[in-house]
Amino acid sequence: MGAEEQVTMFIMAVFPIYMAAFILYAVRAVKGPTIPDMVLAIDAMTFDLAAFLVVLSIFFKSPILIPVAIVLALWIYALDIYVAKYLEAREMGE
Amino acid sequence: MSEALYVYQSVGVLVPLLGGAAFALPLFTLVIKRKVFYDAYTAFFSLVALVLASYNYVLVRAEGKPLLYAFGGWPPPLGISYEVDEFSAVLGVLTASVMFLIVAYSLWYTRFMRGYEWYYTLLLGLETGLLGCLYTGDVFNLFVMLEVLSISAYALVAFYRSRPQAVEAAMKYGIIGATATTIYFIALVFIYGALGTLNMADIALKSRLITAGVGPISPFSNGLFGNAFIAASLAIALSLWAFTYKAALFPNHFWLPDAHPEAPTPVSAALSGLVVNVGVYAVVRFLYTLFGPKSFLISFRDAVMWALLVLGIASGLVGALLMAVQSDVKRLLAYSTVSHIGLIFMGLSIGTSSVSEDVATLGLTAALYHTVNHSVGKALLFMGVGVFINLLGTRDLDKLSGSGKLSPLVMGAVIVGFLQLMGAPPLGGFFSKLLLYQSLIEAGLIVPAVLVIAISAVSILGYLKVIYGLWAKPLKEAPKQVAGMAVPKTVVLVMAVACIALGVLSPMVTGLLAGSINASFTDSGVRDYVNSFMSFAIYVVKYLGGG
Amino acid sequence: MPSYETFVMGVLAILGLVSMVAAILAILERDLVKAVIFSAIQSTAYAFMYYLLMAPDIALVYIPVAIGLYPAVVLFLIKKTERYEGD
Amino acid sequence: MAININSYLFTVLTLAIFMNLAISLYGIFARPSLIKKIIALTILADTANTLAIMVGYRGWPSPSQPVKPPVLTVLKPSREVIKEFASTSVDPLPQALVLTAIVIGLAVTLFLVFLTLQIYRLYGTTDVRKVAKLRG
Amino acid sequence: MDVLNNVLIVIGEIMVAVGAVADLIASTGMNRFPNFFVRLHAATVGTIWGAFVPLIGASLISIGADFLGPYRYFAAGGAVVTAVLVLILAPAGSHALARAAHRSRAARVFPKVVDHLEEDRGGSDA
Amino acid sequence: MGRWQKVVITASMVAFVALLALALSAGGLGFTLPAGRVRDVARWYLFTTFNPDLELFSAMAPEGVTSIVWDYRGLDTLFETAVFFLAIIGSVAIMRDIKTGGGSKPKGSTGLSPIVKTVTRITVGIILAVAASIALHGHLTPGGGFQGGATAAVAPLLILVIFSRYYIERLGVSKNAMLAIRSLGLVGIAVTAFIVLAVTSLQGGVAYVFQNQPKPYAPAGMPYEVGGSLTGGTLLLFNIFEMFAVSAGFTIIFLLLAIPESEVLGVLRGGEDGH
Amino acid sequence: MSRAVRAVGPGLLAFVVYIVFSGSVNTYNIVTGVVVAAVVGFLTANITVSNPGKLGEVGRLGWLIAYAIRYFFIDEVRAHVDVMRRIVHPRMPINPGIVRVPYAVSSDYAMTTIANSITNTPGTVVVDVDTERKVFYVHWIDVKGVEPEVTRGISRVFEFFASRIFD
Repeated sequence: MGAEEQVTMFIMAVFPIYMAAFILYAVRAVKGPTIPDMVLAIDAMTFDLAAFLVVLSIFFKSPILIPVAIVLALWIYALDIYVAKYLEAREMGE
Repeated sequence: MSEALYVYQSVGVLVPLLGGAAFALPLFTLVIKRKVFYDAYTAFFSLVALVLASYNYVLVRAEGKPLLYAFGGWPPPLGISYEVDEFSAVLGVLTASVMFLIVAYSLWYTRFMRGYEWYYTLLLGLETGLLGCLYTGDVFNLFVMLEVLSISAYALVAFYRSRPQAVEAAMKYGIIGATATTIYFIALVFIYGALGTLNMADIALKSRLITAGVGPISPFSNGLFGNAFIAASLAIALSLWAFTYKAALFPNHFWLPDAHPEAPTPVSAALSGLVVNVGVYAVVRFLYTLFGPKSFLISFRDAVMWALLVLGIASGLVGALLMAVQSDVKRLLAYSTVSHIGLIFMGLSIGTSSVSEDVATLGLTAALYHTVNHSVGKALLFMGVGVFINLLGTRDLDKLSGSGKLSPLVMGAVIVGFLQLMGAPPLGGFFSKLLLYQSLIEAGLIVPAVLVIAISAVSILGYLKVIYGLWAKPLKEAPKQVAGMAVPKTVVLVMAVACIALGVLSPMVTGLLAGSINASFTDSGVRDYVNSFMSFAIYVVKYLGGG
Repeated sequence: MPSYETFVMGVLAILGLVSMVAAILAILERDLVKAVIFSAIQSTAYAFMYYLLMAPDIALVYIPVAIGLYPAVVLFLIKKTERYEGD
Repeated sequence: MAININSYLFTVLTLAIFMNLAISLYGIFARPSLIKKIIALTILADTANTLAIMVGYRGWPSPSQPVKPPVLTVLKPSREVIKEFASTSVDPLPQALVLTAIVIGLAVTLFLVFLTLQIYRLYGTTDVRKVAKLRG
Repeated sequence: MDVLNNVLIVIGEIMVAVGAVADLIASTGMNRFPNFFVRLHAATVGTIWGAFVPLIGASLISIGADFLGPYRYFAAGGAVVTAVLVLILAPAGSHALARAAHRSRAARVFPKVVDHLEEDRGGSDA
Repeated sequence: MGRWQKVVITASMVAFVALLALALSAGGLGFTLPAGRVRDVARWYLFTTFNPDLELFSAMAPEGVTSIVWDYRGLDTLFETAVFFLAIIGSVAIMRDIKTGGGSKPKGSTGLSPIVKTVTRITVGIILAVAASIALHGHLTPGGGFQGGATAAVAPLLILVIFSRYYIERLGVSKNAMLAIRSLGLVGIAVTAFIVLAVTSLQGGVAYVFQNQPKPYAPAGMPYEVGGSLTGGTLLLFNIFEMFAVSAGFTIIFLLLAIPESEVLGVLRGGEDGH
Repeated sequence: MSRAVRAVGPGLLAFVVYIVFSGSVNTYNIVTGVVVAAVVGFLTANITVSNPGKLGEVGRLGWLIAYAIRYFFIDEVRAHVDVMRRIVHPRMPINPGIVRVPYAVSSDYAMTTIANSITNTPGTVVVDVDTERKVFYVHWIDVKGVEPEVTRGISRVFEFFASRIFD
C-alpha cells in the first residue's frame, strides 16, 4: 500500500469522527441557551473546522486549499471579539 | 488586421472612463475645496460621454452592423464584449444628452448644497450604470451594471438624509431592488446552466439554432446542458420580474411614487426619464434579441407578451388614475411615469408570434418613440417644476400656486412638457401615441388601442390641474431668490425646443427610429447582431486552428 | 459501493440540512443578536460547502464577508438601534 | 437510471438550498424588522451564489480521484498536464461570477445598513409597520 | 528519505487521530456541561488538542507526502501559521467571551464553589 | 399587515419553490447529479488560463478564477469595485459633515481586557503579512486582491473594537486618509485597465481595454514573467491596488459605524433641507 | 526610539510569517516579502511596542524552547487527560468556581503569556484580570482551595518561564 493510498484511507477513517463532532457542536450552537454559549460553540466548531480543512486538503490532494483555514480562524476570532464587545460595552466604538 | 476585427475604441472606452472619473473625484476633495472645479469636472465628463455616445451612433449608422468591442481582446463568450446595435446607440445618445442637461441643471441646483462632491460622484456613477446597461453585450455584465445604476439611485434618493420620507423611500427601493437583482442572478444561473454561455449574441444564436433543428453550435460554447426549454423559460420569468421592477411596471411600481419625488430634483429627472428606460431596454433585449420570435421558446414567449400587455394596460390606468388625486407635484409626475411605462410596455408587447414582423417592429418603433418623448418631456417637467419648487421651498401644489408667474420662460417650457406628455398634436407625444394606437389596431388589438386613448384622456385631468395651479392661480408666497437662473432657463429651453422638434420633425424622427428598430429587431437585424459576434469568434477559431 | 465521492456528497447533504435549520431559525428568531449568530452558523456551513465544491476563492471571499463583516456590521447596527424584533 | 446514492445526496442538498431561498424570501417580505430583512437578504444572496457554484461542480472522474479547484499547480506545464488539469478541474466561470456577486451583495447590504440606521435616527424604530404609521 | 517521509506521515497521522478523538470528546462535553463557564474548558480541549495538534500533524503529513506535488511546502507553511494563530487567538477569544459574559451577566456562574470576581467587583458595575 | 397579505406572501413563496423544484425535477439545470464534464466555455478557460504552448491566446496565470476575474472578465470586476465604491460614497454621503474622531474621550479605561489588547499587538503584524501573501500570490494560488484586502481589514477592525475609536484615530487611520487610499487604489485599477491600450496607442498599434497578454490580432501585452517569477502581467497590479482599496473601504465602513449616536444626532438636528 | 528602529521587530516577524505562509523561498517571495515586511513594520511600529535589542539575546530563545517543550508535553497532556476524563465520566465530577490567582511579572507580554497559557490549559480559564492588583480571576473546573497559596499553583510554572523570556 503506497503512502498516498494509506493517507487517504486514514483520512477517510477520521472523517466521520470529525463530522460527528461538528454536528454535536452545531447542536450546542443552535440550542444556546445564552449568546456566549452559541458563540463559544461556533468558535470551537470553526477552529476544529479549520484544522479539518487542512486535513481535507491533503485528502483532496490540493494543497492550495490551505488559505481558507487561516482566514476562517482569523475571522472567527473577530466574531468572538465583537460579540464580546457587544455584550460588554455601551458603544461599539468606545 | 482583418476588417471584421476593426476596434471601435469609442465603444469600449466610454463606460470605463466614466467609472474612472467617478473613482478619482473623492481624491480631489482632499485637495481642492472650490465648487467650480467639481462643476467643471462633472460637466466635462458628461460632455465627453455625450460626444462619444453620439459618435457611436454615427459609427453604427455608418458601419451598418452592430459594433462589437471585446474587452481584453478575448473573443466574446470567453470575455465580456460590448455590442452596440442601433437600438442601444439611440438610447445611449438619449441618455447621454439628457444626462448632460441634468448635470448642467445640477450646477445651478447644487449652489447651496452641502456634500455636493458626493452628489456629483453618485451622479457620475449613475451615468456609468445607465450607459453600461445599454451598451453591454453580456447578461452578467448587465447584472453588474444594473447594480451600479441601482446603488447610485438608492444613494441619491436618500441624499437628503434628514428627511424621513426620503430615507424610507430609499430603503423600500433598495431592499426590494436588491432582491430583484438577486433574482436576476438566479435567472443567470439558469441561463448559464442550460445554455452554457453568458453572451447575449451567443444566447440568441443558440436559441435560434435549436428552433431550426440544427444542433447548437457556437465557436466557444458548444452544446446544451439539461432541459434548456424549462431552464430558459424560468430564466425569462425570473429576469422579467427584476426588469419590470426596475421599469416600475404595475404590480412592481409601488416604490416609484415614493422614491422618485424624494430625490433631489435633477435626480428625479434622471430616475423618471432615464433609469426606468433601462428596464424597458432589458425587456426588449431579452424578448426580441435573446429569445426572439424565432427562438425555441415561442409559446412561452407569447404568454409572456400577453401578460406584459395586460400589465401595461393596468399600469397605464393605475398611474393615470392615481395621478389625478395627488397634491404633491413631484409625486404626480412620478405617477405619470408609471402610466407612461404602461404605454411603452403595451407597444413592446405587440410582437407575439401571431403578428407579422412589420407590425411587431411598428409597435417597437412606437415604444421607442414614446420612450424618447417621455424621457425628454419628463426630465423637462421635473427640472422646470423643480425651479419653482426650489424657489418656493415646497412641493405642495397649493403652495406653489401661481409660481409660474415668477418666470414665464420656464413656465412656457413646463407647459410644452405637459403638452408633450398629454399628447397634444404638434408635439412628439401626440405622434408616438398615434403610432402606438395605429400599431395596436394593426395587430388587431382593438380594446387595448381604445384603452390607450382612455389612459391619455384620464391623465389629462392631472396635467391640467398642475398647469392651472401653476399658471392661472395667484401667487401666494414670495420667492427666496429669483436672480441667477440663466443655467436652468437655458436647460429647460433646450429641452422644450427638443420636445417641439420631436413633434414637428415627427416624420423624420419616426423614420430614423423605425430604421433603428428595423436594423436591430427584424430577423435580419438579429442575424446581424449574431454575425458581429460570430465573425470575431470565427476569426479566432481559424487562427487557433491554423496555429 | 460507497466511494470517496459518497462521503463528500454526504457531507454536502448534511451541510445543506444544517444551513437550512440555521436559516429557518435565523428568520424566525425574535432576538436579533441570536438571529445574527444563526446566520453565522449558516454562513459557516456554506463556507464549508464552497470548500467541498472546490471553490477556495469563493470560500476566501465568503468567509470575511459573511462570517466576518455581516455579523459585525449588523451587531454594530443592533447596538445602535434595537435588539428585539417587534411583534 | 438506477437510483444512485450520490445523486440522492446531491438532491438533498439542492432541496435544502431551495428551502433556504424560500425562507429568506419569506424573511424579506413578511418580517417587520428592517434588520431582519437585511439578514434575510444576505441569506438570499448567499443561497443564489451557492446555486451558481453547484452548477459549476462536476462529477468525479473516478471514485478515488477527486476533482480539483481550477488552479494549475504545475508552473511549467506540458500539454498532458494541461489536458489532465482540464479534465479534473471544476468550472471556474461560476466561481468568478459568484465572487463578483458576493462583493456586490456586500456593497448593497452595507448601504442598506446605513439607511436602516438613518431610519432609526429619524423615526426611532426599525419596524416597518411603525414607520409606515409615523410617516402619515 | 522515503523512511523519513513515512515516519513524518505516521507521526502526523497520530496527531490528527488524537485531534479527532479530542474533538469528539470536547463536543460531547460542550453538550454535557451545565453552564457557559464550564463549557469553556471543553472548548479549550477542542481548540488545543482538537485543532492545534492536528494542524501540526497535517503540516508534518504534507511535508512527508510526495504525492501532493510542488505546493506541499505551501500547505505545510500554511498549516503552521494557522496553528500558531490558533494557539494565540483561541485563548484570547475565550477569555474575551468569558469576561464579557461575566460582566454583562449574560451567563450565570452556577453551579459554583466560589466567585472571587463577583466579590471583588462588589456587584456594582457591569 | 393584514392576514390575507400574509397568506398571499406565503402562497407565492410556496409557488416559487414549487417552480424551482419543478425545474429541478425536470432536469432544467441538468444537475440532479453533477455531470462528469464541464461546459465548453469552461474547458476553454481551463485550457487557456496558463498555456505556454498557446502563447498568443493565454491569460498566463495558473489561477483560473483570478484570471477570469481580472483578465477574461475584467470589466465585471472593475464595476463590481465601482458598486462597492458607490455604496461607500453613499454611506459617506449619509454621514456627511460628521467627524469620525469627534467627541471627548471618556475617563477610565476603554476597550476590552489588557490580555486581548496585547494579543492584538502581536497578531496584527501576522494578519497583515498573511493578507499580503494572499493578495500577492493571487495569480498563483487561491486568493487575490479582494480576498487579501478583506483579510487585511481584520486588523483595523480588531484595533477599533478592542482598543477604541480614539486609539485608531491617533494611529492616523481617519476617514479622509482611508478615502484617499481607497480612491488611489481604484484609480490605480482604472489606470491599469487602460495601460496597455495607452502605451500601444501611442506607438500606433492596436490594443483593447483590459488587455493583459498579447492576442493574435492585438500583439501587445504585459510581461507575464519578471526575472523568472510569474507575475501574471496586469493581474499582480490589479491585486495590489484592489487589496489597498478593499481594506481601506472596509475600514471606512467601520469608522463610520463606530461614531456614537449622540454625535450624529447633534449634527442632524442642525438640519438641512432640499427638494 | 525612532519609528524605523521599532519597525524592525514586527517587520522581521511579518517577513518570517510571509515566507512560511508562502511555503517556498524564491526571488519573487523574497522581494515581495521584504517590501511587505517594510510596510507592515512601518504600519505596526506604533502598535507593537517592542525592544529590538531583546531579539538578539539567545538565552531568551532557549528559555522559550524549553518552555514550549515542557508546556506541550507535560502540562497540556496532564490537563487534557484530566478534563477529557471528566467529560466522559458518567457522573461528570466537576467542582467549578472563580478564584483569584496572583501573579508577579511586570510586562504586558509576560502577563499575556501567562494568561494565555492558563486559558490554553483545559480546566482553567482566565475570566478577568486586574492589572493594578496583579490578580487573574480564573475559572477553575475543580477548585482545590481558595487560598492564594493553592491557587498560585495554577500559574507557578508559567510565571517562572514567562519572567525569564520577557522580563
